[in-house]
Amino acid sequence: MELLALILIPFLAATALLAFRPAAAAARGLALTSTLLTLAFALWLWYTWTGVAVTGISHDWVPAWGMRFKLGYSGIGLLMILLTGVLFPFIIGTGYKQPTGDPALVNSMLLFSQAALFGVFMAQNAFLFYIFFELSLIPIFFLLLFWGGEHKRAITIRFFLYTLLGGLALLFSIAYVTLQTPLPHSADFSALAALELPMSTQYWLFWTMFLAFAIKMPIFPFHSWQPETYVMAPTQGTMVLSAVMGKMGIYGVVLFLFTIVPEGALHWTNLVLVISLFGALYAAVIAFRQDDFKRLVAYSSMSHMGLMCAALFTWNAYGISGGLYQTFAHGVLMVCLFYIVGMMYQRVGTNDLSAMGGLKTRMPRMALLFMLVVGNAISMPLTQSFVGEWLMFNGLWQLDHWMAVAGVVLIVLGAIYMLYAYQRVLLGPDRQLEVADADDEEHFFLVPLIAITFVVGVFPNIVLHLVDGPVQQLLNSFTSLP
Amino acid sequence: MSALILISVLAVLVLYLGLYNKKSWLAPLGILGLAGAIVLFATGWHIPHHLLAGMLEFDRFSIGFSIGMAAITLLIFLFGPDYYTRMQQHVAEQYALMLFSLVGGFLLSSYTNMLMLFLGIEILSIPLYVLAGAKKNSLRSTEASLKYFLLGSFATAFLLMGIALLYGLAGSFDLGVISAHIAGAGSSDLVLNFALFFVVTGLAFKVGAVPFHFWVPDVYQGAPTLVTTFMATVVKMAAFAGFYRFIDITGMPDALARIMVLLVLATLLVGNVAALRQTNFKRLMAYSSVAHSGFLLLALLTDTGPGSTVGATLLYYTFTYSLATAGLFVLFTIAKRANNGAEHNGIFQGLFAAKPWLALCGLAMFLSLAGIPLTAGFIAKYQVFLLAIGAGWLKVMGFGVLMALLGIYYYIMVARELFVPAEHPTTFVVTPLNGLVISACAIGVLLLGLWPALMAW
Amino acid sequence: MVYLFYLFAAISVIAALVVVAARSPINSAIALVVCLLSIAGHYILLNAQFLAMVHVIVYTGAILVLMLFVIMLLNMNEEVEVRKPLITRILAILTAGLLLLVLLAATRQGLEMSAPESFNPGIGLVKAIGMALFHEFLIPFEVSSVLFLSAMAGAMMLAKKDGTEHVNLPPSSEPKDPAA
Amino acid sequence: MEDVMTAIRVVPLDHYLILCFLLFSIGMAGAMLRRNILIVIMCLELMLNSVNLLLVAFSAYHGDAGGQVMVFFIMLVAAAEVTVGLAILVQLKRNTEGVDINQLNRLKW
Amino acid sequence: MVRTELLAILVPALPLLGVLITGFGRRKLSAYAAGGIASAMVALSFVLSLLLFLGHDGQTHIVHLFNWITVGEMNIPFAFQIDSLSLWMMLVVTGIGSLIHVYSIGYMHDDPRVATFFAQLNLFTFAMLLLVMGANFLVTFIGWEGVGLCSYLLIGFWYKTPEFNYAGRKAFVMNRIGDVGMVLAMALMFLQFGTLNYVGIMDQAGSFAPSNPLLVMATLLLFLGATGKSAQLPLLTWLPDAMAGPTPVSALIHAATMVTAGIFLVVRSSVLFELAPYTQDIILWVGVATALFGATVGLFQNDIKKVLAYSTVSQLGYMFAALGVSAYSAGMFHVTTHAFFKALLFLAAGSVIHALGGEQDIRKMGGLKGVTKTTYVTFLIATLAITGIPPFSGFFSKDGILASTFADSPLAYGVLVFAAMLTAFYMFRLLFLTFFGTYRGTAQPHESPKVITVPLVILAVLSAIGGALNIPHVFGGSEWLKNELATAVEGMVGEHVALSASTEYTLMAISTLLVVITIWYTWTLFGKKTTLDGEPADMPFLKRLIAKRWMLDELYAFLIERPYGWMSRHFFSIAETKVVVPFTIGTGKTTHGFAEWLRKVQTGNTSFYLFGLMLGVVVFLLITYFSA
Repeated sequence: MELLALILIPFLAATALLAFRPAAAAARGLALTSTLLTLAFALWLWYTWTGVAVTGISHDWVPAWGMRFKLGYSGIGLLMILLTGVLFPFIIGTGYKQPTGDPALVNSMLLFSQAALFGVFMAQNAFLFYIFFELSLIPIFFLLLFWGGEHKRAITIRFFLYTLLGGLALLFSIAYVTLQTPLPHSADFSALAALELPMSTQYWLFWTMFLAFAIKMPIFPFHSWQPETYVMAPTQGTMVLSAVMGKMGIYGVVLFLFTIVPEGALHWTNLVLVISLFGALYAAVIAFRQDDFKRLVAYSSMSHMGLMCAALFTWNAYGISGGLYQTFAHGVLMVCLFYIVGMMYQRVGTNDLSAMGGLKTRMPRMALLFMLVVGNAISMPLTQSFVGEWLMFNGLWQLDHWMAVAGVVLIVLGAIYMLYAYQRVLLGPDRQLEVADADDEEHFFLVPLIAITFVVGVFPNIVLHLVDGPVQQLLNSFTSLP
Repeated sequence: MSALILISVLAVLVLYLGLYNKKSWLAPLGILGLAGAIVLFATGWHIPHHLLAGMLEFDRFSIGFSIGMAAITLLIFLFGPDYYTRMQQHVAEQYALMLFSLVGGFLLSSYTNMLMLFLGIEILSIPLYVLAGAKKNSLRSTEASLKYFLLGSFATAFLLMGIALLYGLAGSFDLGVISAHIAGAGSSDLVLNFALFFVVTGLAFKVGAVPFHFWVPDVYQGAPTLVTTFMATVVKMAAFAGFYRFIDITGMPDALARIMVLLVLATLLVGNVAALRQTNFKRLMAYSSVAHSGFLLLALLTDTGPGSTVGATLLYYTFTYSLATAGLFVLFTIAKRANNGAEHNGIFQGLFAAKPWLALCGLAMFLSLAGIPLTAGFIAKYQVFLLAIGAGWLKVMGFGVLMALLGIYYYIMVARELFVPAEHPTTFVVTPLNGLVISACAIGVLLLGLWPALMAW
Repeated sequence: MVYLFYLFAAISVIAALVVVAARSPINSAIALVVCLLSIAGHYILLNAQFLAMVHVIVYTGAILVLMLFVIMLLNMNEEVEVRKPLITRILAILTAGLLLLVLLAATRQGLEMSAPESFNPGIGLVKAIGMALFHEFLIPFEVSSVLFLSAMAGAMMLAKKDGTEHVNLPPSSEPKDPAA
Repeated sequence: MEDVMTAIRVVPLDHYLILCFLLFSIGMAGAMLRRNILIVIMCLELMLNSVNLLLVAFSAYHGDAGGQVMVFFIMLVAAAEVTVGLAILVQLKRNTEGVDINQLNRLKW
Repeated sequence: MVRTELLAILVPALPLLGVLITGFGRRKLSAYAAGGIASAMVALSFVLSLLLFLGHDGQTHIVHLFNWITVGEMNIPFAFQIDSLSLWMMLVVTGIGSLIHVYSIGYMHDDPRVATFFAQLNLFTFAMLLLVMGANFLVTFIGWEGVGLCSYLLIGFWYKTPEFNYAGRKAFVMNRIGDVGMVLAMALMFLQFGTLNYVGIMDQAGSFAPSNPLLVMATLLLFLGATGKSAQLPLLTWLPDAMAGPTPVSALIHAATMVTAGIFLVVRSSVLFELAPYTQDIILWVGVATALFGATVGLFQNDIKKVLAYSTVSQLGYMFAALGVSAYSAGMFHVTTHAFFKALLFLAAGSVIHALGGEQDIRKMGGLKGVTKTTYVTFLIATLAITGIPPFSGFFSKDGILASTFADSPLAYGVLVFAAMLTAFYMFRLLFLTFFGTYRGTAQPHESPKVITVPLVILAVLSAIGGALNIPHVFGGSEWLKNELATAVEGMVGEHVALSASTEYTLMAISTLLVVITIWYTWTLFGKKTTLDGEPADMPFLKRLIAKRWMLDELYAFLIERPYGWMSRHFFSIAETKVVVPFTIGTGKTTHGFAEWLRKVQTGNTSFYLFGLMLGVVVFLLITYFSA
């Protein structure tokens, strides 16, 4: 029942917002309340986690096509649920200080997407997964289309089509594999995982599935929608996109590729590793000389995602656990960073880094917050990112030394661009810009998030123990491969 | 059969009422009759009728399609009184012609003899030729009518040539005999292949498959919106029912499959791509109709014999497509009136601000046409996916997926207009009945999307 | 008798060509009459006397008269039609020629049908047709009444003068495509 | 009816086919070539009649009355079609003072 | 045991507490309060360390706090290792650290962000303690990165000057480059040993044959990490720039503690290095080269702190040279004495700078010995120590290194002695120019307050007598420090200098003599000068090259910085905006173009439609015909 509640609470709240269009304060309050409720539920699930995958609801939908309304979660799913649950109150909270538009509508869109995201992470049926996968896109689409920045129409459409392309390829794959199951067909993940598809099929099926997730994350060279979309999108939209929706890609890789087409995935491992690591380096290099703060963060996000994707394909516990763990860390990080971008934009009126500088004198509190976030971004030990990156490097090393070198170089490049950005925003001589320091509300927003990064950085096991079991299970199934 | 007679008599009755200028009685009478027909069909559900010397057969497929067509016609009739408020003359004729056309649709869904196929198509088409030109003082309407008439007649000529050749080969018009002959003949029998192809041409013309689609945008645009609605929905359903009945007996020989694949590819491509640059809503819907024909043809392509679910898929697809299309055309009429007769996509602007419920209904219908999950359109497309993949048409399906993507693009672009604030103040006048029709369509589309089992048989 | 076939065939083809080629609608109509009459001859050759009769009555008696009537009504007997551009004509003829060629090529393969050994000469008679029509083909016969009704109603509706103003909207009343 | 038998025996079915295809193609060419809508309709009739002839020939060769019944129906339908077509034509003439097919150019793009 | 654990936790916890107090109270605390709290925390830490040290029983204690990272086979505990090595380093860090904290109270009290400064300084102490106390590589790495971050923050403490920020970033990034090696080494060792605990690794390493390629690789990667942190060639250019930070920072971080982390790491993993002679050779020569490099560049520097910075580089080179010849105790000994006298040098220099109101250029100093007496004396003691004049501490520690090197490689010994002469030259040049002659500046020099001079005095004492910690056998000593450390540093077991006592005496005599001659020569050059000649414009090539620090910065700029910036810009402006994005947009545009064309095909001409219809029929017929 908790599972259904996770979907229904935001959905009903969103519907209510849309139907009654309450005034700003009420709309925000309702949205925040509902996200806090879902957070409570998510935490409850986390608290009661016993290490055994849970199936909450299983109801026939269209038996002939293997469609089944089946909700549940494994440890990996729970991690994602937790991520969504934790981040959405903050994303909604962003609207208090950095309003996107009519609060009723904007929050309604956000809540719709939250409901769909919960669905994605709880779906135990490939078809259901796809449905939520696409549904999560629609509210974001409207969010971008109506409250985006420059060139919003063209960029939104490009983003939308690009992601849909992947989605449809995924649908195609789902339809294909469902038909391969014995009669009566079933699209349950358990049934699909039991399939032993011939190699020749797995070769191409891998790509039709991977396309969806590669675009969603995104990794090179499927990323061309990403930087512009992030730049154009309102802060809240960017947050949802980068912090949560990108993670659907990671989740999907584990859920689909590793269980349904493991041999195909194994076969393409090197190629995927090379493109994702190359993409990670490529984005990290680009980020250095970006003048647009938001675009810089966008490229940094892409760089991180590339590393995470590569880590997943290392086929060992460290890489996969690290990659999954990092989804959480990265999600929190992205919300922080984009919030800071938004703060700066509100104050300076532009995202152009060359227009900033020397602000530390005016906003010392902000500088401290930003430094703490930067610490996480450059994966200082005892922050969350470090644990994930360490695990990922370990996984990469176990697979191939040179891949690990390429991965580790990222921490150098990351330090280069993040510190440079920090310097360009805050350091240097005072330029006499009249800006206010971070106020209490903004502290209220950022401090908990930063606290999370430290708590989980010092005690990573509270997240890691979620994924440990499922990852071991995955690895066991790999070892039985020829 | 009784429903067939009922509708025919009903049409005559409506014509008769028209003589007495009882305009306000027409629609209620028609609706009553249609409801009666639906009931009659439904009571015959479990009884397989094999009727009258093998001319018609009312099996589940035909009854399902007939009920679907009658239901959509009913929705259109509900919209009729509002649409015809300003028209004083020939209203009865138009209702009657639609009913006549519907009779043709019934025949097409149930024929078992090529002669009935021919008659069915003609009964379906001839009233449409007239209806397309029903706005007598509009040149566009007349032009649409004439274009439809000319092109349609030529397509009929091809169909007849095909029927004649089939008759020459098999010695009978009966589908069973023809089927047996095709099964016995080698795949290299050129004349047979030509014959099949000619019949397919005639049918493909009706469903608007490329390259026989040229009439579609022009006629959809020129015809009165109500007629366009009828054409896009009931006629399409009927045409596909007829198409299916024919394809079903052929066993899809290689030569036919080859042609069908090309038809599918061309239809998907042209339908979806050409729609990208359309700004006139009716033309857009026309191309959308062509595009959907592509998917439906793909479903047909997989029909290789008994036991397949192609028939059910077609019914589901066409019916839900019709629901969405009908609802959107009603919405379009409302918007068009609010914008002094303009037909471009921008007329929907400001609808969300003025009538949020209607805008959301419109959104649901657009999403359904686009094939976004939780709408019926998605389930429909997914069924086609499953069929095509099951039959091994992977590459064609891959192409279909790409085209579906384009489809989503142009629907979404129009759907976006619903939420854009209007540039200048517009008043949308919605009668309760129209609101009901739109809501019914949208709810139907969502309901069927959430619960596709509603239409399984 | 066999020469009659070729004679009729020649007449029908030539007349058909004249229909297509004649510049005046009247001439076309007259050529069509000739063509249709020659086809009636074929019917008789094929022992379809009843059909031949109906054909003459329906086509030459009804349809063509209707056409001539329309020609007169619309007052276009004097009108000389402008020809289409040469390229269009060439393409049209080429397409039709290709169609013919490919059809003929198919027939060269031959239909697996030889002349029947025993021939029922009665099939073309009124009685035989009537029996078929009212037994086997009763349903189509009845259904065709619907067709006629609808055609009649439709034609009446269109042809009747309403006396309303003819409003011709300008060619393009919709605004420019903003994306173009 | 000996002559009929002769005709069928002596004239191969192929010849009927060829004749019909010829007429069909001519009709088709005419439809594309001519601008006068009336003549286009005539060409249409030509095509229909070629089909009719084919059906009658087949009917004779099969010794089956069905083909002739079909022809009967085709005639009915042709009559109905022409009626409607001419009605539309009259309508067009009222609106545009002409029956040139090129006048149908409002609806495009 | 419980006592050990509690103390071991408290030692790093106190500075962390200091961070929190001074950090959160940075608006409310006065400069003295903040400084006092911070200093007290570190001093308390020192006391506790001392307690631990005194109560130490020579065993290795693991203080297990909690399991940090547990994944699959990996279980990395958050644990401290208490043995003589870590204890010794803790003493050095907290001891020197507390002195410098106290000193900073006086030095920084005028700065508006003094509380922040102390918070960061405390944070540094905390990180450094984690570094030396970690029971496994990963915990050490926390400190490793932590000190890097603190270094970045403190170098850029005066953030308004872009050059300082640049220096901070440079330090951090160069350290990060070293960290690449460190991380990779850890990954390698984890794969090989299945653990990252020092104890576990060192136990298992014995089963490897010497020169095993894996060990060579691991040690090389570790050494790469060490070069970054300890400013060895080629990753040393950040250290001189790091002098941008406040002087206490230079003293604590960039002289006494953080930069010795690399040496600590190598000593910590001495077992591995012992098994990789190839790596040891590299370490030796990198150390020797760095010693020479630092010493040469030091010759022509005019910034008082820069001279000291290059001297630090040079001294670190000595330490690595010692490690390269397995003389771990000598290395550690030099770490200790260096911490004393280099901290003293920096603090004294800071005192001078403070006295001159921020002036750092030695050409604008001179004759200060009369004004700033305490500073002068302490500076002199430190200079004597660093140049290795007996009996000051530097003599003993440097001599240990030189002797060990001579046993291994006379050539290296020769270079190191030469570097020692250079050291003597530039150090005394510095001394003479600063304190002798006549004053050439404009500010009003004055002696610093007690809070500054007291630490100086304490450090001077330590610098003078520090040698007593490890008096070699030839002088009748017992090599106390060596014996103490040997309980923890297993690689030290094989360490003994295979030299006869006479050889050792000779070597000491030679180096001492050469140094004294150099000092005399320096006196002749600078000692009595009242004015300073301008640098001759036509310096010889070599001299110019050295003065420009061997062009190393320019080389990096040319090889790395500029190409990287170029890449960054052009990846974006070419690859991204001209290829990847246009490809996507192009697809859309092509489709739109095609759509437009298809739209126009719909000409509205019925004849054309007919033609299209029939053409379609014909084409399909042809296809059917030809494919039959």
